[in-house]
Amino acid sequence: MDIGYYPGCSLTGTAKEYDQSIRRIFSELGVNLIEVEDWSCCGATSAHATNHLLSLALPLRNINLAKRQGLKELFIPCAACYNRFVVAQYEVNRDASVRKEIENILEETIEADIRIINMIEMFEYIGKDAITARKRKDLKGFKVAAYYGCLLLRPPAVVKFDDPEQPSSMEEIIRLTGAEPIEWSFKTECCGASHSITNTNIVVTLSKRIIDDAREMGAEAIIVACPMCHSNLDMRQRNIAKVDAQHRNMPVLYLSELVGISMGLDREALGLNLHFIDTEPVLSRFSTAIVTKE
Amino acid sequence: MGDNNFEPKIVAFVCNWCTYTGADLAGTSRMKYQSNVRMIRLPCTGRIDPMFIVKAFESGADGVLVSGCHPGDCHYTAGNFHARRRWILFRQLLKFIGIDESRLFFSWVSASEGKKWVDVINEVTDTVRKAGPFSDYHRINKEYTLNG
Amino acid sequence: MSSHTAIKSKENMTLAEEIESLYGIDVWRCYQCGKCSAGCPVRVFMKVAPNKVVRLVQLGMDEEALKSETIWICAGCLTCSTRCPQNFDIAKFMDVLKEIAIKRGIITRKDAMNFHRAFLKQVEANGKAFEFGLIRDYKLSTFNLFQDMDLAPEMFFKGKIKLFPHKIRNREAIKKIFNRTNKE
Amino acid sequence: MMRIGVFVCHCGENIGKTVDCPTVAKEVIKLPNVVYAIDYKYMCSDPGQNLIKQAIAEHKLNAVVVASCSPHMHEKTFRKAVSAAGLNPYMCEIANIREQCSWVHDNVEEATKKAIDLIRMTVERVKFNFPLSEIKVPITKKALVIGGGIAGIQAALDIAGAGYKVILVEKEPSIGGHMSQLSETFPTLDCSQCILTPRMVEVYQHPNIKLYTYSEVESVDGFIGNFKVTIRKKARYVKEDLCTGCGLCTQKCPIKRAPSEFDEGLSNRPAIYVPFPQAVPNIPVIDRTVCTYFKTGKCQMCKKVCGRDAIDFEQKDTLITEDVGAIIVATGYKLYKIDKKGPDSAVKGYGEYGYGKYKDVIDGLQFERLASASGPTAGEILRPSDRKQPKKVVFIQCVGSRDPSKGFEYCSKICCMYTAKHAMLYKHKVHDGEAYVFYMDIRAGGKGYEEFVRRAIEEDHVKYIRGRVSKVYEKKGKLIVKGEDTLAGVPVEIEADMVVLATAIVAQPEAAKLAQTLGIPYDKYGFYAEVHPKLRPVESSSGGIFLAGACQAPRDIPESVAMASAAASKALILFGNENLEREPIVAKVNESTCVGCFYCKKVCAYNAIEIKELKDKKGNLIKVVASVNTGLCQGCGTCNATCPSKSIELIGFNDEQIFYQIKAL
Repeated sequence: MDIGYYPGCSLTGTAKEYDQSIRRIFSELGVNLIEVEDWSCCGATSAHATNHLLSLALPLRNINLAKRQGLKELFIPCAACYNRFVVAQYEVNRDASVRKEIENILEETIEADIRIINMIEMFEYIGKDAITARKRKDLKGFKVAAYYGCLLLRPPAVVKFDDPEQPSSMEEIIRLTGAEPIEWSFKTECCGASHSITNTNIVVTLSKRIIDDAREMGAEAIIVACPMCHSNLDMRQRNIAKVDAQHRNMPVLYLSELVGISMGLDREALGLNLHFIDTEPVLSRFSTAIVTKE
Repeated sequence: MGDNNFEPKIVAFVCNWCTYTGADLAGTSRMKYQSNVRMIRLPCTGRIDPMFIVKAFESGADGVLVSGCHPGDCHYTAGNFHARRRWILFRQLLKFIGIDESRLFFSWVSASEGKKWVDVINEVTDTVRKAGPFSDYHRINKEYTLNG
Repeated sequence: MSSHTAIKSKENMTLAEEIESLYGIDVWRCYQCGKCSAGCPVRVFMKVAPNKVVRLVQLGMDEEALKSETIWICAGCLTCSTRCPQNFDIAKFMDVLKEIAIKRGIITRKDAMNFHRAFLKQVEANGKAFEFGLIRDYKLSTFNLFQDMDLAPEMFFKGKIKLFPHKIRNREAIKKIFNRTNKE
Repeated sequence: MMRIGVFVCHCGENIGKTVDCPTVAKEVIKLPNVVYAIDYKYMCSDPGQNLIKQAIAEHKLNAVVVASCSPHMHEKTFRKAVSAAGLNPYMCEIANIREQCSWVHDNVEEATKKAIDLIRMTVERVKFNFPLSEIKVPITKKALVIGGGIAGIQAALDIAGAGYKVILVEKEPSIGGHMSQLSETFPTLDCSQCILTPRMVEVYQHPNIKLYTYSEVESVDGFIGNFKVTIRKKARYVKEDLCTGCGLCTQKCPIKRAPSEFDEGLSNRPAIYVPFPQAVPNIPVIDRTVCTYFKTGKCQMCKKVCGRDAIDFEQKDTLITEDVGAIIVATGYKLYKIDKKGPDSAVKGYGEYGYGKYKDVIDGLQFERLASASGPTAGEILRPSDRKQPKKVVFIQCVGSRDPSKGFEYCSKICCMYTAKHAMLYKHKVHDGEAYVFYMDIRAGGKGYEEFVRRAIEEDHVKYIRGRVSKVYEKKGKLIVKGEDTLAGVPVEIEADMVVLATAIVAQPEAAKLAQTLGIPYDKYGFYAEVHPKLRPVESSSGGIFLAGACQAPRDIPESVAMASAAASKALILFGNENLEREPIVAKVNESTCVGCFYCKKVCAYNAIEIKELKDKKGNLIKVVASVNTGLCQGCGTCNATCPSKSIELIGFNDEQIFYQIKAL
């Protein structure tokens, strides 16, 4: 199965384990990820916070590249990029004058009918049976908190994905691995997103509340599908520990890593060694044997 | 273009419940408007047969106004809605016959809009006065034999 | 005060009129229920609640609205827009206010602006975000060189931060996009 | 040969000042067929009317044009005068030379010219008038009331009290409606059941009221004064004539855990049940979706214990037809249930409040049951999850109301009041408890209402916080309510033990279906539309069908009762006549030219066009034609304008009349 792939900037840098685990599990699942040729940045928060047109033009350039490459679906694992793409597509499809304006900027017509797929949808797309069929290890007893963050679900009228307040699609994927999603209250609460660098105290406050609730409700790890969420929740635990002496580490895993573990894949190959918070304490019990190695 | 002293004849087809009452209100409020309009009261704009309008032009009208209740406000639930649907077809017919459709006016005037009625009449009268007399009716008379 | 008055030249527009005509955001939809502020995850970091910023614009207190730090503290999480009973896109409203504030040179939170500038500078130059360059530029701009210094070496050794940017081939296209979207 | 008289009124100075009335009279007498014309100071006065009467006699007039004020003013007066002189009243027409001439123009010459034109046009029109007589329709003096809540009960009792028969149809097993579920009522805090139960019993015992419970209106035919109604009486599986209501069957039923509708799911009931102890009639029904016998074919416990052999598992739905002259619709409302909604649902639910996820997040009616002495907790305020007394309760108003994004744009009207009542009842029962109310505006515009809300705040110290809540979530056994006090401009978080949502009042889910059965309009929310929001608030646009209570819009009890009595009086006004008389302005079909295309039927908003089969003497079908039901036709004339073969005409406004009026321009 061929499918278009837009990794986005984070996955080539701070979130390279996300990219690594995705490539690893999808090759295992027989999915051929075709990277968009010469793709560029979506503009992220900085574009949409300061320049509306720029925030539309940058993702649409990539959509056009993908279309020209003959791609019909575009898998975007980064929730932030996913959101910018979906919003840009929505805006030009809704408003002809905006479309015209962007077409003038790009000097090309826009064909914004490509199907954009996020991480969870990707698993739904290739089929739950396919994932179950490749399962080598049952992660039974592994209690995890599914964390959606903001950008997979909002704005609901645009992304049209799951219930914006009580989502459940990530839990369904998690259950396929045998892991047990807990019920908790912060799955859609914001982690502070782009304030990571400018306003670290905001991120620390918000991330701490999320991690605390997950722990209180019995989670051993938090599962995410967004590199921004990951870096805020994983990396910023160092900062949390500085303000909260009681803080105990909470591993944060990408959904693709979790699926990879249930497939019995090598943890280093999945990039788990690249996390700031050691995942071994919660994963060692599932690692008696490595089934496949590249 | 037209003769300076030209006073147009305007026929207004109005519904009994909204516009006719609104025009009465203009009267009870002693508002003033130009005297060129002749009203024909019907129960509902839904009753207006497009042929009435052709007949009006044929009988010497220089402009025709159709006015009824606001959409959704019809005394008869949906008469004005059906009327509006008919106009879409009727405009084509008018063009075909050769009546300048710019001499046909539509408005919504409710029972409480005396002032709006005054404005509508003055505007229609001024517009038609500017357009000059409608003389094509002789030709229409010749080419089409109308009922009555 | 109404935004539905006759067309005015842009200079004479109130902020409410400007954001309606240019961005299609009608501030009169907001009936000040406060649900946006109630659910805002960064509300405690703000002096002026998000709903009050909308109120300021409704009242024509444009400068007060543009000067509020609130618009810069907004994390863009969209919780407010998602829950707004009046379908008022308050997150977009915050973005638009930032955009206008930048145009008018009213930037109350230099840190946030410097971050965005540093980020976009990298994108403009390379076509992609370049974290090392971003952090370098941002740190230089804030003179806060030592923040997060403890994290950097680990990032570097984990291969998460590269010292040199990865540049895309067609950087001309990106330049063009930046130039054309930056006019005015 | 037409002999027309024209009577020009000066209306004192009102017309005479701008219209030269004597000149008008002199001019119009020159018109063909006008044999008499006169002007007079006040045509509507007694001498003026006598002038008309005399002229009719002296000049053998067979048509009259009165040039005077608007027909909306004095058309009836002059038609009566003409009638008194022996002429058919419909041979009199009015030319409006006051409101639409003398009052709106200043120039005497122009106004006079216009008056002459208007009279000439009217004269031409009246030539094609013909005598008409009022349409008489007999009236069945019996009413149907749909819905047995407080509105239906009130309407039924009023009509029955006036001596007319009433059929009362209720779809639930008992009458009483939502009011029977309430604990106390605002603003007086009197016990709801105490004031309602006597009315329910009165309905049951009234000789003029025939009660069909567990029944629904299946179809309605006919028109004002002459409706034929089919009622589906659903199978109860209990013979009503044999059952004594002893209750043994309900006690012995082995199924005990079906959620009670009456207690809004806060308690359970058996498979064979009476909804509540004071139910009227006190006859149980079997819920076949949970009954063991219906599911497995075994059990029959109720049948075994019934001493009267009243259980009948074979019972079928029965259809009953009734003839009635008037219908009162009082089908009430539903409370918006805010469980998770499907993605396609128009209403998106309120996942952020956790209703359906957290047991202690309940809605207003559930709180009523908790507070009610007859409820699952015998009136003690105990939260559903652990039956502990909540020490901090948060009430959230406007859930689903005033919310075009997720719910409904309208204000549900009663929530401000019942929330104040709930908070007050809570404080009366839990003295050391704290009550918070999140509101946007307080709408307390009723007698004693504002005082009631102030009492809650000032005497019972209910804390009112202005702002909408954004989220409710559970933490350590508490419900965290996240809000903003928009007056203070500060965020607020309350750790509550229970949360009560004042959810929107919505139309019954089947409201649109019933409206189509009845042929009455409804708004986009499913509330039934009144003809005029101010002056005809309880009449539907279909003659003889009246509205009462919350089926028309969110209504509280006093309003529902007032509407019910108003609707009853409308029915009684109808019943006060032997026949229905109405203007003969109706459509009429020319059967010889009608081709049966039924465009008229498509455009008729009143379902007044029927399909008529024309047969020869042997009974062979010749053709199908349209036929007008004059009881239903309201005389809009849309059919006349639509008919491609000009085979249907609106009497009084037919094509000839209007064509000649135009021609006289």
